Amino acid sequence: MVPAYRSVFKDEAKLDITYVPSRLPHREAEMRLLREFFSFMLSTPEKMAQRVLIVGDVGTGKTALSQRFGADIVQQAKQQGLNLHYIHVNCRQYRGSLFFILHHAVSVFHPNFPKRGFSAEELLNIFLQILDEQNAHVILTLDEFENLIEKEGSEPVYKLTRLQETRLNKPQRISLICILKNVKAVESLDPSTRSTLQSNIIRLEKYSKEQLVDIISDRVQLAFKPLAVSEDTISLIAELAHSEGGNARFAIELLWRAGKYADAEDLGAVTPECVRKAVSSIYAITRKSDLASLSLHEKLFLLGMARFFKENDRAYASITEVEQAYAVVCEEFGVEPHTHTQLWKYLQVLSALGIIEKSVSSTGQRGRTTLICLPGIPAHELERELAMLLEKESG
Amino acid sequence: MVPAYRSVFKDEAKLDITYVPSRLPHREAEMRLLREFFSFMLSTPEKMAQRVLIVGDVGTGKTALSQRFGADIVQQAKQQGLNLHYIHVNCRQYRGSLFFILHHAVSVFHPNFPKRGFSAEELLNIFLQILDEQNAHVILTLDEFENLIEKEGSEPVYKLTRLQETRLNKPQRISLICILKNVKAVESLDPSTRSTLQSNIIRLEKYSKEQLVDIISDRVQLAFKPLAVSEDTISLIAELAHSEGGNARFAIELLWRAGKYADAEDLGAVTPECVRKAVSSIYAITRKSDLASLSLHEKLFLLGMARFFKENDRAYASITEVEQAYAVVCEEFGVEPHTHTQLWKYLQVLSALGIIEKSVSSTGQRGRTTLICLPGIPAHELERELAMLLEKESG
Amino acid sequence: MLIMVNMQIETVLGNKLRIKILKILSKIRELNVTEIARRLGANHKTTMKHLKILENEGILQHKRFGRIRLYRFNENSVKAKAIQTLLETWENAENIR
Amino acid sequence: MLIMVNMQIETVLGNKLRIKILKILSKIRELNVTEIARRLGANHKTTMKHLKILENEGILQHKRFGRIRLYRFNENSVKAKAIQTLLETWENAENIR
Repeated sequence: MVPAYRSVFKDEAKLDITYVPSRLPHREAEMRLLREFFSFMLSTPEKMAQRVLIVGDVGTGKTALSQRFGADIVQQAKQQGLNLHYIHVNCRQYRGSLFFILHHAVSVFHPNFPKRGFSAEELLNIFLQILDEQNAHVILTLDEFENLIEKEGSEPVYKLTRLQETRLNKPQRISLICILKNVKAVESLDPSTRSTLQSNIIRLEKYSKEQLVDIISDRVQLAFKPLAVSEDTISLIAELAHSEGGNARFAIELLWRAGKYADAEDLGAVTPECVRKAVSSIYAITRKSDLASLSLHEKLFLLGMARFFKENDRAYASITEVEQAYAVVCEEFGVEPHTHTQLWKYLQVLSALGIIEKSVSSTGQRGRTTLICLPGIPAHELERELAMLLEKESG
Repeated sequence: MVPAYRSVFKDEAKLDITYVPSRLPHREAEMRLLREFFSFMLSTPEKMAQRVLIVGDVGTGKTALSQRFGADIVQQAKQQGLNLHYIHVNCRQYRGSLFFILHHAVSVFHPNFPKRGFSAEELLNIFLQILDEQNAHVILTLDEFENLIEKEGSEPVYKLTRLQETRLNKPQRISLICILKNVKAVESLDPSTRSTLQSNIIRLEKYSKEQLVDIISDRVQLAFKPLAVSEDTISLIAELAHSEGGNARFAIELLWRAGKYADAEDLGAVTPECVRKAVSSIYAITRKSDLASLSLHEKLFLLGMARFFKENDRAYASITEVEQAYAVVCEEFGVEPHTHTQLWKYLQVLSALGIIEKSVSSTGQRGRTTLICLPGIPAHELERELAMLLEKESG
Repeated sequence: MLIMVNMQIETVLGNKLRIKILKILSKIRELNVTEIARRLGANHKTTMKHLKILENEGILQHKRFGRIRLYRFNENSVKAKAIQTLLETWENAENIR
Repeated sequence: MLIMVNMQIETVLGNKLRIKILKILSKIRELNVTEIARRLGANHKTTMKHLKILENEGILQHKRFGRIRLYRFNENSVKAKAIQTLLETWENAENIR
């Protein structure tokens, strides 16, 4: 690797997808609105439960807005001696399951709470018991809310929004922030749940090129050494991200990747050429989906497939073949391979995301076989991409 | 008791028999001599073993001189990184037994060293082993040295002074300071031991009245509140102590007692009248012996006797009677009474010190009975004296 | 319910299973009875017996949620703190070797 | 001679007599085997066995003088320090009640 002293980076972590900057340029009005909706939390949190929808396209700052707001209000509440928690759950990560989402929420208070022996409803009651005992209030953010609706329908959302009806005169405990790309997803819910949710909507518009320049400049200051990134470079990244739908996340990822290219070539500065290299290597992938959000074993499985297709000049692979490739990858990364049954589930996930395609062949001697192909992404780019992500994870 | 704020004392502990003042007035020359004798200890301690006799009457500062010297040289040695120990043993307290004296010395390094299963000779070898292992050197002071000679004769002193003869080329480890009232006691030893010891003798003369004034004034400053003790009072104490044989210890005890009388009558100052009361109450006792040096249970036993004679207008008491009185005293002080056999030993001690007298009566029906009397001390004074001492001990 | 107060340290800690329970909870912080029993390799009844002894000594505390009990060190107990320190020290001493 | 290295804490401390030995030495600082056995109410052989286990774990050390051995805590052992802290804490906690 490149020695650290030549790196263009000062603090790479500031470009991580999990990093929430202290200020969000061009989201000041939306932040004020969100604070307004939850202002009661700092005075009479027991009196009501709020529901807010945050709606906007990929990379419009929905998650960052909500997390920044959450961190700030928790800090303020603490100073006032209030026991307020902000819990951010990505519904896709928990497979849209209300049980897993609630288990995560309970785990915030009891990290080793058992996973077996409870229904989602019992878990909700336990969650309320914990909050009652600690006199705590929670803002529960359901990110990628669509996944919960798709998986569970109206029922769990109804439960979460009508908690108080069976709690007599007890204090309110749980407020909700639901984050989604399109408000239409809510329309599939039953009318009463829908109307409860739709009262407070914050819409995030796509960023303009100028706004993206501000956002990128902020991050450049945090993450790079002085003078490592020129204005030209920033402008080019903003331009590309703007044409990518005003996607700030794409901009920041491009910035990081361009920095990596600069380091790889030992340039000492991030040139526009680095940006062009970065964008060409990831264009397809970033469009297809967010590889970073895959679980470790989903990534390893996919890496196994990428290597298979890189090494074999074929369009399709069998389950057995990709499973063997996956086992080799596991050995390389020093982890225990997951079972066949689990790999089937990962195939579903990857297929649902459009990263792979499955087809059933009935031409084989042993009856029907499932065949797998990578439709849109060059195998060597997918491999490099995953290797980068896995390195980032383990390092 | 008198509230503390009215007390004439500032720090009573400075009058305790165990307190060693930092300067010893009118013993400067003797101190210099002692330092001279042991100066090699701070340069080449392994090269020789010193023997010094300190000779002088009661209250001429023998113990204080030796202890002050010991504390100072240990401090100096420490600063130079030398492992020097000063061990002061009162031979009377250890019944003149070399074994007990050496066990005490070993206990300084290993506090719970077992008492059984060793001869004095083995203990001496163990002591040397410990000193060799720690590369330590010891100045062992044998206070009231007469007791060791009386009990054990020449043998143990010979052993202590001829250690090196069986140790080949090993470093010297143990130097001796022997404290005694009269150098004649040494004459009973064999010629070679005697000549080894007699080479370095420091003789302490009785204090003059003027010297006693200096000593008392020093202590008054340390122990009493300002203006609590007048010059007249100091002068009277010095006069009395001078006629008592230039006895500084007597002077300091008188000073303490006079202070107690002043507090008892809430006078706020120690008047000559307090001194006169103190002296009349303790004259006989101080002459007889040092009650303070008795063990706890010897004191309790004697207190029982004092009370018996105070309450019964009789000259003699039986063993059973004093044993019962002792049991009551033990109850009062919350300690477990010692056994009959032990009490017999205490009777021997008290009798040997001349505090009590035993006589055997053969007139009883049940054969011979031991009878006990207090020959020279009024029972009520003995009681007050012991009560004071016991209070001092426990407080 | 067993009620024991003020037991001697050798009575409380002189038992492998109890020290193992304390080791588990020192690492995991908080755990339900079934999971403690599983990690201990003991049955539910035995595990409960030892948990109660440790709880009666004030070293552990538990919280009930529906059918489960979560056990953890008693934060107010100086004994519990000293035990945790010992367990961590032991662990690190072994890692160092 | 028993030689055991790196034993689990529950194996070393999960024994009443061994904790009692540690208690005695924590209070008395240093003691010979016969006296430890007497206070333990155990025979010499049993006492020696437990002392050796504790010494092999680096918790105790001994010094030999003629026929006797004086045992004490190993001053260089962090485990020994943590055990002493626990014993003192327990003692004080009981005095407070």
